[in-house]
Amino acid sequence: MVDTLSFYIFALMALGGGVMTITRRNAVHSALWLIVSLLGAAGLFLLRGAEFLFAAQIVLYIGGVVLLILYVVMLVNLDETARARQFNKQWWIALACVAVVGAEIAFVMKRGLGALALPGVAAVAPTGEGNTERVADVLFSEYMLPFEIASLLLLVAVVGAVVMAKKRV
Amino acid sequence: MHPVTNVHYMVLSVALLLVGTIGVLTRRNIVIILMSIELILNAVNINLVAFSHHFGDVHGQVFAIFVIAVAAAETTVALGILIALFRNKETVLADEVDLLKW
Amino acid sequence: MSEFYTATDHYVVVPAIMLALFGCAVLLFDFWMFPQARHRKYLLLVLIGGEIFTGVHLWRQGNFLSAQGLSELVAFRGSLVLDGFSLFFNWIFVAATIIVAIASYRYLEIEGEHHGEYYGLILVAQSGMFFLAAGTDLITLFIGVELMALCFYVMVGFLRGQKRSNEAAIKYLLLGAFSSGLMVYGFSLLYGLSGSTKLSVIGQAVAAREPWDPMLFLAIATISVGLLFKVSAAPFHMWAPDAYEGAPTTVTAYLAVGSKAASFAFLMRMYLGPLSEGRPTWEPLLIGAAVLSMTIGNIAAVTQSNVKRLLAYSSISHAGYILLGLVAGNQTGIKGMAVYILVYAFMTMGAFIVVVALRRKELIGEDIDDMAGLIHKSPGYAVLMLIFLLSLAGIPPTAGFIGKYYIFLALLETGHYVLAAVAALYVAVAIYYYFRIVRSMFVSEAAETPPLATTVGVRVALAVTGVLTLVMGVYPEPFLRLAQSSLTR
Amino acid sequence: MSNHLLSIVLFTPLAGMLILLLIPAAQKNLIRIWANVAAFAGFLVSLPLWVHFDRGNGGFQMVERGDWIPALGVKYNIGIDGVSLLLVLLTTLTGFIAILSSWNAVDRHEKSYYAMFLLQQTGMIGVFVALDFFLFYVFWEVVLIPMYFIIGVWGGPRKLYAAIKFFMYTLAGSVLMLLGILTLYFEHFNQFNFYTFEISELLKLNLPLGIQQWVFWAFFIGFAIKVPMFPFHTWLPDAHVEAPTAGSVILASVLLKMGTYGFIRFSLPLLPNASIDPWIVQTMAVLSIVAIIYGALVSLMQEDWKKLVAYSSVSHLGFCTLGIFSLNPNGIAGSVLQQINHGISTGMLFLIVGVVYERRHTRLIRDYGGLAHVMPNFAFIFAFAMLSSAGLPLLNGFIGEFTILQGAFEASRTWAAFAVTGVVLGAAYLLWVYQRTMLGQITNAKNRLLPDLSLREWAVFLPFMAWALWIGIYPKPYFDVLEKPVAQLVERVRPGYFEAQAARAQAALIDSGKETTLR
Repeated sequence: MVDTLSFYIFALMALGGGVMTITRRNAVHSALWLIVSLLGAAGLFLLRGAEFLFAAQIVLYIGGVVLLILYVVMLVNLDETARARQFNKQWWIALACVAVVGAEIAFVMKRGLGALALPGVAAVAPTGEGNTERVADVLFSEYMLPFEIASLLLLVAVVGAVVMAKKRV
Repeated sequence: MHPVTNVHYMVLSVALLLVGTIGVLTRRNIVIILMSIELILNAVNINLVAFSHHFGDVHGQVFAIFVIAVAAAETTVALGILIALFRNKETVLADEVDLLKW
Repeated sequence: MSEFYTATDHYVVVPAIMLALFGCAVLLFDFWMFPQARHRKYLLLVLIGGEIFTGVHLWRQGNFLSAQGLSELVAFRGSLVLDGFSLFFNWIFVAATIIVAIASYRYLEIEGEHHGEYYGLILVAQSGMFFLAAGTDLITLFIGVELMALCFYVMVGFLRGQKRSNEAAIKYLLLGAFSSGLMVYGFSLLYGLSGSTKLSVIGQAVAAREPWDPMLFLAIATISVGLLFKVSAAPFHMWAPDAYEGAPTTVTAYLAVGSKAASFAFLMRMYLGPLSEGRPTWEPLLIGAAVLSMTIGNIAAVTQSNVKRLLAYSSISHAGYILLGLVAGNQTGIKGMAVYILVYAFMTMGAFIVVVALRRKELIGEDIDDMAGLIHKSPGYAVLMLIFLLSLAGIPPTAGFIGKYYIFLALLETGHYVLAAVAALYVAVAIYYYFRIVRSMFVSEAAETPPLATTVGVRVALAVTGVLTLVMGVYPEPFLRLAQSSLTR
Repeated sequence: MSNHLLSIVLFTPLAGMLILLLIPAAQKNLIRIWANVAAFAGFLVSLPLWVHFDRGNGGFQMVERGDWIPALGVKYNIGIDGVSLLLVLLTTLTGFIAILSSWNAVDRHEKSYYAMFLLQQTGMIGVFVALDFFLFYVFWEVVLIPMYFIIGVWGGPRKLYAAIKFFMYTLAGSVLMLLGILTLYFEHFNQFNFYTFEISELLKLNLPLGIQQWVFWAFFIGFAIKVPMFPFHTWLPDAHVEAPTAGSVILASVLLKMGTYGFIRFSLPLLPNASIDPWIVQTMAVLSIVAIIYGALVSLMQEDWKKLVAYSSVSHLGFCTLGIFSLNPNGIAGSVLQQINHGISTGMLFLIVGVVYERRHTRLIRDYGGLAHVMPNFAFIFAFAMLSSAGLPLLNGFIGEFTILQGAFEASRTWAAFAVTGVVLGAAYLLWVYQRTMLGQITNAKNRLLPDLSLREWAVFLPFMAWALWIGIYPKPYFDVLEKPVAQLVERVRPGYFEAQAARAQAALIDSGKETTLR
């Protein structure tokens, strides 16, 4: 019961925050609503037993990414932007997307929710390890290669940001 | 109340994907477009975590970590380019970026 | 070597490590040791050194496979594979990187940009391509494609003093990030369908679902959007003309060849691997995308006056032709895709390098009119450009014809007569806009312009691409054997 | 030597071109001389073909065969039969004459000009000798590129439009033809389990009528655009009018024949069931007759001398296609001969327009008049060419048209009747243009001082005149060369045709025998 209730609260935060993010006039407000949405998602992670990801979401995503965005929003002057027309003329594409998803939902309705069933799983013996240990285990065994590539990815991001942001010599 | 199932998570995730997509396609402000992309990535992560829970393993969670890392890297570079753009031309509206035909 | 990192793992991944290490080496050397302009050429030498190492390793890997009689060598618990397919594409990447790099030197000087970061990013991007060609795990592929794309976002915006370049970069990045967001959403659904990120496991799970399963459909749709975006197929092509035009021309060449070839490798891995059982779902999508790409690419190119933009549209239409190979989906079609990508790589690079040489200190040199009378000023360049354009159009005896030949044959074999006729007729449309360039080069009177910016590197790059474009047209036998051997598993 | 004769003929112009490229562009006279030498050499080496040709053999001769792209089953396979022999000879001679005629006409970028012509020579000869479909297609397309440049660089005021139109039309046709070729290739693999493009292998195919019809139409578009047959002819007037004189000569004399040759060599023997399909035959005949009459009528109304000649080509080529689709020995042999004749006469007519154009830089008929007074030799040659084109007995055109009409008559009296009106109209527009330009008083003062033909110009016309007379007076050698291959072709398309003919002749003989005995 508590779980169910918290799911709806967090889901509302995630979705409502998302809607507010994309409709705010002021980018700073958008960023603040984005934080709400991300917090909602983090709560959902907790509900689904992903403690490590919950922490990563808050520290990395909210603490890192959104702050970075906020920083840039403050850096570039946005007063004028806030007064300008906010939406471009591609609304019809967006409408088409909504239509596609609507069709998809209608299709699922017709088929019944059974169509969304996931494959069954063999019962997994509880290992007794905490979530973080298990994540670490998998990350450094099965997914060591992507982990290494990700380091390269972050290096490129740093180099890229430096290249882009430095003044012309 | 019904117990929460994977279907709940999937519906939420599709909804968030939709919100993000609409944001990308309709907003003019580049920063807000970036935020919409973050919403899409969050929809992905919600999916991954829910499936991960269903399968009782942590592969999905590990995937989600990578998604967060990629999001961070993309944002960093995007903001770098944005600053360079802003230096040359004081706008962050996507369709005022019009030297090249959109 | 621990159980986490076995000798096999090492053996398979070595080319990528080499590329990443040399990429870092270039960055470090640039930072510490070679601040002066006169040392810049050593950076290029480091890059070429890295490519030679990579090439040697690829060669040894190929020999190893054939000596052991193995069709593939799986590493990292099924995350990475060494097979003919990955080797074939990696050879293309090596060739593309060397050719682009040696043609870049003078261009960077004229633009007054840094060499170190440029060569470093090229190498790291190539390691991303490696993972696209060799990855067999969703996460590896996703990180690989992001690694490559991130390098390209930066490289497209490399001329950060120019608004054109900034804008190209930001557009490319926004649309790129959006499409990879959609793609990874599809990946998450695939994980949900199968409980694994390994392509082989996913393939079985996909086969077990009914056709038109809603989850599978959403997964295929979103993944297709991402993949079609990466290969710049219509209707997800909007970024290509802008990115191609705004980027430094050498980067455009690399984007049009390296990134595209890698993305097609990725696309083939996905559609022919885990998604092959979903063919009824994605085949109509691909047919639509292919026809639309050929239409938009060929029609829009007609009105362009900027050569880079024109070639961008032409590359969109080429993406359409290559996709047709997948639509046919038989042996001929798959082989045709490989052959097409191979010939496309060289002819496109050649055409862009001619444009690179047209960039002078005082002249942007990207307009069709800037080529006026090229035959009188630099006949060699004009003739080479003619060869590239004929090849792009698919006129025998140039390489482009062999690519089109396979695509047409595959379509006829699988009974797609109408598609074949449409694809064939667009060849005649294409000749119209390619020959606008030819007309400018050969018929228009020359204007007073400074001499072309040529270096040994540009000449070598053009000679290699030109000779290969002709040889692959006149005597394609060895190249066809290469494609054949890399695709028979 | 002799077993590589055909390759030598094929590659002599190409070798000449490669050497030409080594000559510095400033040495204009050297370039001209070398180009003429190379083209003349190309003609000379082709003469032994005529001598060594075995007239009793209906198959391919002087065949050379080797691997080219084994992975695709493509072979370097060349050889000739009577039909190709005549067309190769026409190509080598016309190529030489075209190059000779350009001596003064071309005054810029001479090196590229001659290089293009020599390259084109190899391409055209290749089309006529290739026995591998892939090889054929490569040569077929190779021809387009030099012609694009010849029109586009050295052409008239609307040269760019004409050149790209020519290129796009023919390319659109040829890619569809390629689809037809690939279908045959693939069907052959299905039936025999190995890939090949060789004509001799593809002939063994046994295709259902439906596929044959589709392939026929694919081929038809490719060949018909080249010929050009009626609805596809619109590129031709533009290309001919804008091309430089030598380009028009090559275009009319040789390039158009690639289309008719394609019908004879590929469409008929490879797709015999489609080729005798009544509906297809009717369509072909109607299109041919429309071309004959339409071409002649449009010629009649032209103000522009060169355009008149161009439209007359449409009309004459209509005879050729009509002959082919009469599907009997007379029709086909006449068609081949008429192709040669058209090459000779129309080549001459274009050269004639070129001669006055070089002097006056106008092609409008009304700017001339009474030229016979100042240029009597020229007037004589024009009269000769005109009569040859109009089909006067004792000249070449007569033989060709007459044989075609015989063939058409045998197939259908209606066709023959319509075709005859074409002959009449042909005589009308040719005589009228002759009257307007050559006869009467000199109306334009600028024409009073025109010089008559130079020695070089005589040299250009003489070979054609000699050949026209030879065919006109003694055509037997040509029919000898054509007899076997044409008979083989007819037998392939209409099995039992000759037996039926013989039986009918026998019956007629018996009938007349009966009559005599009764009497």
